[in-house]
This record gives sequence, structure tokens and C-alpha cells, in this order.
Amino acid sequence: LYFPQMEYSESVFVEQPAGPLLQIHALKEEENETARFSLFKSYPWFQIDESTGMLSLNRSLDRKDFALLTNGEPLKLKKLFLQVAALSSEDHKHYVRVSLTLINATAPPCSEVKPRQLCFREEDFAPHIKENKQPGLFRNLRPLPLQQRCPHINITYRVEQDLSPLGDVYPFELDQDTSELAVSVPLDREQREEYSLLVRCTVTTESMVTQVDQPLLISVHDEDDSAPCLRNGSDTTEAVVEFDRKEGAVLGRLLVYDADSTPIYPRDQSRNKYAGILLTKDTWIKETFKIEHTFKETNFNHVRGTVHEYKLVLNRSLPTTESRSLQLHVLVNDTEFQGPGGSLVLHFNVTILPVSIVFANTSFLFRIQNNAAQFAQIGRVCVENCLKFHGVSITYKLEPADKNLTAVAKACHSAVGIAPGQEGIVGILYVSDPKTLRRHKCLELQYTVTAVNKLNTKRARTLLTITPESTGRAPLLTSGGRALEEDCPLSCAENRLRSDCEVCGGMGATDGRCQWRQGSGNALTTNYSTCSPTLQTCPDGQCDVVENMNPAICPQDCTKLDVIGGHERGFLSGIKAGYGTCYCFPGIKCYCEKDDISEPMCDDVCK
Amino acid sequence: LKPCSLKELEVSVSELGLGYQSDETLLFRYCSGKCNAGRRNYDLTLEHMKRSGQVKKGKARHKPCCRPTTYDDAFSFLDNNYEYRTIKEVSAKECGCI
Amino acid sequence: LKPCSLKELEVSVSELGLGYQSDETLLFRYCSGKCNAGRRNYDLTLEHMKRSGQVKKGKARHKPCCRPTTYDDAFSFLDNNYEYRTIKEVSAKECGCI
Amino acid sequence: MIVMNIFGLFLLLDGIVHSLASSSVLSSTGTHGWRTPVDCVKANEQCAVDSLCSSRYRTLRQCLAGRDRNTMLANKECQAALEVLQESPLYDCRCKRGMKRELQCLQIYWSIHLGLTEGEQFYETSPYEPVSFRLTDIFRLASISSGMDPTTAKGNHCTDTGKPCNACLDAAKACNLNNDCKKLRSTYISTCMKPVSPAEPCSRRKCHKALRQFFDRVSTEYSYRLLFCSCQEHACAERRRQTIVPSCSYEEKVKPNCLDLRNLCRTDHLCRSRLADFHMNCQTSLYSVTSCPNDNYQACLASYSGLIGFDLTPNYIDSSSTNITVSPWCSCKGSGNREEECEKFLRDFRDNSCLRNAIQAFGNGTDTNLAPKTPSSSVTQSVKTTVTEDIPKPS
Repeated sequence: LYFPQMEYSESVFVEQPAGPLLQIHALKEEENETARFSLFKSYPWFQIDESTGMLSLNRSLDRKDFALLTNGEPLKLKKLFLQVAALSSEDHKHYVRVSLTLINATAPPCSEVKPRQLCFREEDFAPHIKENKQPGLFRNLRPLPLQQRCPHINITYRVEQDLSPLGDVYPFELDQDTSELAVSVPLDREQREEYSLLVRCTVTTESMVTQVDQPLLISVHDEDDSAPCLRNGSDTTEAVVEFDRKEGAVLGRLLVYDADSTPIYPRDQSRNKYAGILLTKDTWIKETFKIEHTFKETNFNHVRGTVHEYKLVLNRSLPTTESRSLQLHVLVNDTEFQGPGGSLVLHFNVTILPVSIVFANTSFLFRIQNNAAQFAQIGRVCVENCLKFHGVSITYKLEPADKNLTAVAKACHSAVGIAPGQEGIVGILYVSDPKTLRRHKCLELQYTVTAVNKLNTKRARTLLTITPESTGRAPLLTSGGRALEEDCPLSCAENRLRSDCEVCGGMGATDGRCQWRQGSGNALTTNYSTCSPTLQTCPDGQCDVVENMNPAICPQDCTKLDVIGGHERGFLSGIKAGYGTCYCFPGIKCYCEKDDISEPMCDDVCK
Repeated sequence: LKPCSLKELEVSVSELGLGYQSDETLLFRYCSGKCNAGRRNYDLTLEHMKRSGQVKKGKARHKPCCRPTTYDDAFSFLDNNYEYRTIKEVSAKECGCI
Repeated sequence: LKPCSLKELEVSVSELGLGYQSDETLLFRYCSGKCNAGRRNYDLTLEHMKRSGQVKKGKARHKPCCRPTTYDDAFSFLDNNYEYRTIKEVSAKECGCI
Repeated sequence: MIVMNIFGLFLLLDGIVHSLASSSVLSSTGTHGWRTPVDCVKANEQCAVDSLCSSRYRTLRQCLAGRDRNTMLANKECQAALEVLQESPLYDCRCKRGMKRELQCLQIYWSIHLGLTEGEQFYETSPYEPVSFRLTDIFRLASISSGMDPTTAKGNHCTDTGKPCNACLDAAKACNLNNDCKKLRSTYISTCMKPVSPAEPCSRRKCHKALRQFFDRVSTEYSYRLLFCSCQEHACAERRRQTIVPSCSYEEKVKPNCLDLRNLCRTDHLCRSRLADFHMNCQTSLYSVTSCPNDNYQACLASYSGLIGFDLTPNYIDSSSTNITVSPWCSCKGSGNREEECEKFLRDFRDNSCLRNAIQAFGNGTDTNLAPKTPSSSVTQSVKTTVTEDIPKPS
């Protein structure tokens, strides 16, 4: 048994005479079912006929009753919820809720009742019919209390079907005497899940004939009566593992369709449940791969269905040396489909290629100004295909190519360092000891750079040459003959004016001089003016591993401290946008201020 | 000139001059006035030291200044591009001669 | 000019210029230096308000001043008339840009 | 269709036991006389000192806490406990929004009411006492502070000629001039805008908490103006949409199913209560001038704002200034056979004439005497009935 609507509702006026209120219907699921109706809680005013399901008012509601029902609160109307039970022959009870709006006023005379109210209930829930079930009556169109109260008004109904795109004739019949609608044949939701009828009601009084139309939308409820299918998709796909060897990497995906709808709620009891099982006993396979299954609603010619996606995913990171081919089989099973063909098998042809750690170029050549500051970035080294790697961690090591160097040459070679950048994929070369470079006027530095894969110590080597160059620029002197640089701050970012910036060096400056970026715009902008060690990498919204070595290098990308003045912070660090010029006192705070200060204003109060 | 105390002015965020564009307004409170009664032995001594040349002039301040001692909580607003912004320590809460 | 910090000078009590005569000496500590990194949104805003005429110049200070934030404990000594004297808040303990 | 795995004992006691579900009508056989409802914390304290009541209440809680709640409720002891508790003040106790120990009060309320109702109800009875605020008061409030009174807000544009009126901007200005409002507004904004990690642009939980604190503590004179300001142009409507910082408190990458979201809400007593209150006070009523139950706009606005900061946080879905549409962040995709129920749940937000009238009335500072738009017949199928032609009968 099932009720053909989510809830019933009707209104009851004070002093409304006893009589029929609502016809409750229960439709059969099985041929031999019969329904015995009852009220879950009995009330002095309401009763239901055990066999017909007619809910009626058996004595009218007076003002005292209404006060009792509203706990004495001065309300105009009160919602009372009844629970109607329908007991089926196999002693199974089903409930539906009836919401009665009790109105603390007497019913208006029939002459004041509008045709629409005579024809249709105020608040009605759309009916639904379960697919593949027995035909039967499911709805009484007529508001029964008004039928009783205004017998002299003749009401007739006609039901018309809209222009159905599928051209089919709707399986519904209207009993003109009882105004009850019936479904005449079992329905198939996978054919059509909604019927849009037009109910035409004609109201005839002594003086007037009025016609009132109202659409009626009947939905068809689903049950799991469709098997999984591929809908001319494939059950096999290739899955290649090469550069992306990281846990969680998606290697391949296959789709399975189901004409049934799959509710995602309630989550744990979701109907039409699908399982995807990897058919293997091999522990290596079980530890290395897993199947991820998701589903979502889709549409098969105006009817909701479901598309299930099965993804083959790496369950752990694979070493670069791993190399093999295998075929994986996945059993897809519609656990609730009773009929044949409830499951099918998907196939993933998996090929795992080894990844070699080699340097493509036979050697690396870099140049660096000999007045480069500490932490000036020289360049990046990277093994072949490194930018495609995921889940492969490489460490880079720098050693002088010549084992027996002089002390000075050794010192020169130790003036350059290498740091792991970008999730340990590249090696960033930087100046670690600029003074040594300058003091010893170091010439060409020859290194062997070794790339080692952390997981299996596979390594690769190549030559790397760094040639320090002189800028040929004489240092700027102060009026007193001292190198201007000595008055400069440690960090380029501290310079607020272009004039100071371009005469100073600072940490990270590649050619010994800071570089000024002239901003634009009069409001907050990502293109704010600022003084940088190298505009190539600072500011670029990335606080890279070398910039992160010292707060004085590039606070514009790395600061997490206060920024005063109009600004917008970078997502996790740095200044994404600023007003005018942004300058910083590393380790303290940064400022973003108008940069056209002609002369600092210092009135008598500020001295 | 009145003694150091809290003054207030209703201004729009754009009028703060920080670069934010928003028509929202706030009460901007600032400290203004003289600190006659705020001087300590320290100030007298320092003034004397500067006069007697023991301490270079122009470097150390021998008078208290009328400044905020605490600031209002951070102020958040919606700017004219419908982005939310927050400004810290923009308005004084209490003033003092320090 | 160095940032705001604590300086010290050994002086005799008489040299304090407070009128006490005693040959005893003490370490006189004072605050001196620039407050570059001390300005807040308050200062930027106040400066802008003064420039734009919303706040009268010469009344409110739009820059932090380098001043003591705490003072040494009271200092007692025997003056030249063999009387014991005590002076409070004569020497700075900590400095800050306020 | 609600298929109930039946309480065995209820079958037996079907005709006798009168445990009323959602309305506080007393058993039909005996009239217990009417009790002035007390708050559930007091009712619990009164029950605690009554040995019979306290032991039965303990039993009921064990019945409800049991693994298979329905079978537990079917046993004799549980049933007897229910019977006794219907006589105690616990039976029709209520709670007040913002009362001390509100959560405890709600926990007591639901511990009783979950025992009385059969399975999941679409509309649950609100645990909160009805708000008896007279309608006109809140609108006098709105008209005073919505810029009509020059003293409260600087340059209140709504009266300036020429400049487009932006009532939401004026609401923000008024808030910024009130210490409490400014502080709590700045707190929730900065909380909701603070990145947590690369994968988490904000902490939704902290943002919700800060929003709840704002709407609980700031006077409705300021909070309603920010939330329900009336707009004539896009800038104002977008500012109104941004009021609750939707990027953190409202939007999510994937839209959950609304029934799923409702279920999540109902696992938390506070959210469950606020949703029941919203349904109770904002459910479109065909029998009232304003479409609101008992013509009480204030109750509807209060329960709408009471939902903000919970899983079901609603918000304006666009920055259109012509029509007001609010909705929780969810869809009815994947509802299976419960699509109609899901659509109905969503319609109670998106197509709710009571809520819309209440917001518009507040925004315009109008009173109910100005007849609002005639309430559209909200036949569940939400398609208008058309009366085609009147043909006088030939005499």
C-alpha cells in the first residue's frame, strides 16, 4: 500500500456542520492488498471510515474547543496535524499526515465563495503514482466541505492532457459522479516521470456558469527496475602511469549508466546502491590501486537517470623504477536490482612506465654579477621532464668538479648554494657568500651537480659552470667619499623612493643594485610601486624557497606581519595589492602609502 | 590650546586617504591638545642635558606628546567593488601624554 | 639616524639640573632615535586629514614619538648636606615609538 | 510516502494512548485544564523534584537514546513514561530566543518531542514561544532608523535628492556609528575573510559562529536594517547580498541536496529549532492579509534571521533590486522519489509571499494597513488557477 500524496490538507471553520472533509486514498502495491484506515490518535471532532478512507467532522468545533486547541492563545488560526494510518493485509501500517487549518471564524456564505474555492482546495499536494504498480483511484478533485455546504451549486470537472511531446495518451480517467481521478494502467517511470494535466471545472449557479482551470502535475515514483548499462560507451580504457606517480593520481575513468534515479539523500540508505569492487587477490595490486565511485543525476530524454563514474586511482606513490603492465577488472553491481544483468565488469589496461632521472643537457652554464648580493638567485637546474613530475622528490647536490682545489678556489666554490624548489622538483642556485666572490675575484666556478631520487637513490650527474662577471660600474660615493651603499638598508624593500632604491643594493639583488617598479593607478592596485632585489621573481605572488630564507629578501611576497595603509594581503603571505608605494621594515611591518609626497609634512606638533 | 584629549569626526572610508574606496563611514577619533601637566623628572633632566650639551639636540624628545594610548578594534567594511576589507588601529580609543 | 632606542650616560646628581647638589652619580637613561617603523593606519590617516584640511594642522600629532614606555625605579642618594633625597621617574627603562 | 516501521506497543495502545504530536491539545478523553507553559529548563527542574516525573523522564531519555529507537519506544516502560510526562510541565514547555541556557532548554524540548512524533515531519512545531511583538512597532522602528530621521545617520542619502538612495549603505553607516554593531560586524567580517590554509580560504564554522553572535547580540534596529534594507538599484542589492559574507558563510563548491542539508541541520538541536521556528512563522497562510500566520511579520523576520549562521543559512540569490528571492545553498538534484518534498522545502524559501511581504514591509517601513500584494494562491503546484469566462445563464 502507499498514499498517492505526501500530505493532505483542508480547513475547518468554527461551527462548521459535521460532514465529509477529505477523501484519503491508498493505492495497492500488490494485487491482493486491501486497506483498513484508522486515525493514529483519535479526536472528539474527527473520524475516518475504515474501508473508504473518508475523513469527516463528526461534531462541529465551537469557540471553546478552538480556545482549548490553541491553549488559550489569541490566534486567528491554528494548524492541527492528524496521522492517518492504512493497515494492509500483511499487517503493515503506513502513515500519512493530514494538516487541518482550524479557523476561528464561521464559514462564509456560499454566495461569497469564489468559483476557484468551489472547484479546488486551497492547499493541495501534487499526487504521485509508483511505477509498475496496480491501477486505482488516487484523488478526489472536489473540496468536500463546500460540496456539503453549497449543494445547490453544480460543479463538474473535465481533465485534458497537454500537448505531450511523446505523443502518448495519458493513462488517467475521471469518474464524473465522484469527481475522483484514477490511474488506469501500471506506469513506467523510465518512459515518462511526469504527467501535466489540465483540470477544467465548470461552476453552474442559477445565474451564472463559470469555468476555472487548474494544472495538475502527477509525478511517477521510481523503483529499481533498470539494470546498469554502458549506453554504447566502452567497458575498457587504457591507464598509463609515467610522470604523475603520486598517491591519489587518477589513472583512468569509465562510466556506467542506470535509467533509474539515484537519490543522494538519505545518504546512508540511498536507494539503487552501486558497488565497484576490484576483482583481485594480489596484495600488490590492492595496495597500489583503488577504485573511486561517484554518481550524479543525468537526463535520458526528459527522464532523470544516473551516471556512475568509476576512477582507477593510485593508492600510494610509485617509485620511479616501478615498471609493469597488467589488466584490472572491476565488478560493478547494482545491489538492489532484482532482475538479471544487475552487474557488469569494467577493464583497465594499466601500463606503468619507469621514469629515468637524467639530465637532458650535458652541462649548465650560468653567469652572475660579481657584486651580486647574498641570496641573489643565479638560476634553476632540473632533470629531464622534471616539471611533469608528481610524487617524485629529487634532491640536488653541488660539488666542485675538481677534487683538488686551492684553498681560495675552494672558498670561491663554497660561495654558491642550491636549494630545493617547487615541491622538491627543481634546484635553485643562489649566492650564499657574496663577500668571498668579491674578495677573491673568483673566476669560473666548475661544479658537478648530482640529482638524487629520494625513494630509490637513482642519481644523475652533469657539469655546471658559473661565470662571475664584473659590472664595470664604479661604486657610488657619498660626498664624504664613503661608498653610498654603506648607508643603504639591508633590504631593497625598505627604500621608499626610487632615488634611494636605484643607488642601493640589498639582499637578493642579482647585480648588486635594487630595481624600482613604478606602479600605476590611484587606488589599490596589484601594480604598486616598490623597490625589489629582482623584478623577475619579486614581487610575483610566490614566496619561493630562497626568498623565504630571510625576511629582508622579498617581504613583498613573504611578509606575514602587519601592513599599514591601503593593501590586500597575498593568500597566505605577502602583499597582493597596495596603494601608492609599498615599502617594508623587515621583521617589523610594511607600509603602503601615497607616493607623491612632495615634502614630508612636519608641523610644530610633530617635531 | 586645550589639554590632550580625544576628538572625533565622522568620515567616509575613502576620506581616510589610505587608498580604500568605500562610501561607508566611521567615527575617526584622534588625540589633540597640549601636554602641559604631563612632564616628569625625566623631561626636566633631559631638557637640561640638551641645553648643557651633554645630549645632542634634535635626537631625544624632552616633552611628552599627546598620542593615543589605546586604539579602537579593527574596522571592517564593504568597499565599492563589494570586497570586504579590514583596517587595524585606524581610530584612537584613549589619549595620553606619553 | 638610528631607530628609537635606549641611550645612557653616567652623570652626577648635580648635573641632572633638578637643583639637588650631590656628587653621587647615576646612569641616566633616555630614549632617542627615529620612529620610521612605528607609524600606524592612525598616523597615515591623521596626516592625510591634516593635508586635506579636515583636521587643523599643529593640533594633533601624526607621527609616533620616541619616548620612554617605562621608567626606572625611584633613585635615592645622600646630598652634600648629608640629607637623603629620592627622585622618581628620572631615568627611562624602556623606549618605544608611541 | 512515509513508511513507518511500527511501534509494536502503539498498535496495542492505539485507541487508548493520546500522546499528541505537534499541537499542544491535551488528550481527548480527559481535559487536564489548561496550563500556562513554562520554559523547559524550569519544567525540567520541576520534574526533577518530582520522583515519578524524574524517573519517567530518565526512562524516556533511555528509550530515545537506544539503538533502535522505534522498538525501544514500543516497550511498556517507555510507553508508560510517555503517559506520565504528558501530565508534567515538560509536555508543553517552550523556550525563548536568546534566553539563558537556550541550548539546554531546546535539548529538553526535543527529548520530549522526538518521543512523541512518528518519524520525520516536514513541518515541526517550533520550540520557541510565539513572538507577540506588535507589527507596527517594528516598522515605526524601521521608519525612524531607515534614514528618515536625520540625526541618526550622516548624510542619509535616502532623503537627499539626486543621489540614488542606498538604504543598505545607510544601514552600514548607522551600524558603524554604534559601538556594539560596529564591533560585532567587524568581528564577523574579519573572521569570515581570514584564510586558514591553501585549501581553506576561510573557516566556515568560525564565520557562522561570529554571524550568530552578531544577530543574537546586536539590536534588530541595526541588524534588520543591514539584512532587510530595501533597494532600488543594483549597488544596494549587491551590498545587501554581501551582508553575511556569502563567499564563506553561504556558497560552497558543490551544492548539496536540500533534504540532505535539512537532515544535517536537524542533527543539531539549535538549527533544528530555528528551522522549525522559520516554518512556523513564515509558512504562507492563505487566511491572513499579509500571507503570514497571524499577520506577524516580526516573528517571520526574527525566525529568518535566526537561521543565519547555521547549515541552512539562507541568502539573497542575486543582486536584483526588483524582486526579492532568498534561498539556502542547495538544490533538488538527486532527490529521487522525494523531489516534490525537496521542491516544496525550497519553495518555502524561494517562493514565500509571507517572507517576501515581511522583508518588503520592513524595508519600506510600511505598516500592514497598506494592503500588500494579494497573497498569490500558493497551491502546492505553484501554478496559478485561471478563471476563464463568466457566461450569464440564458434566463
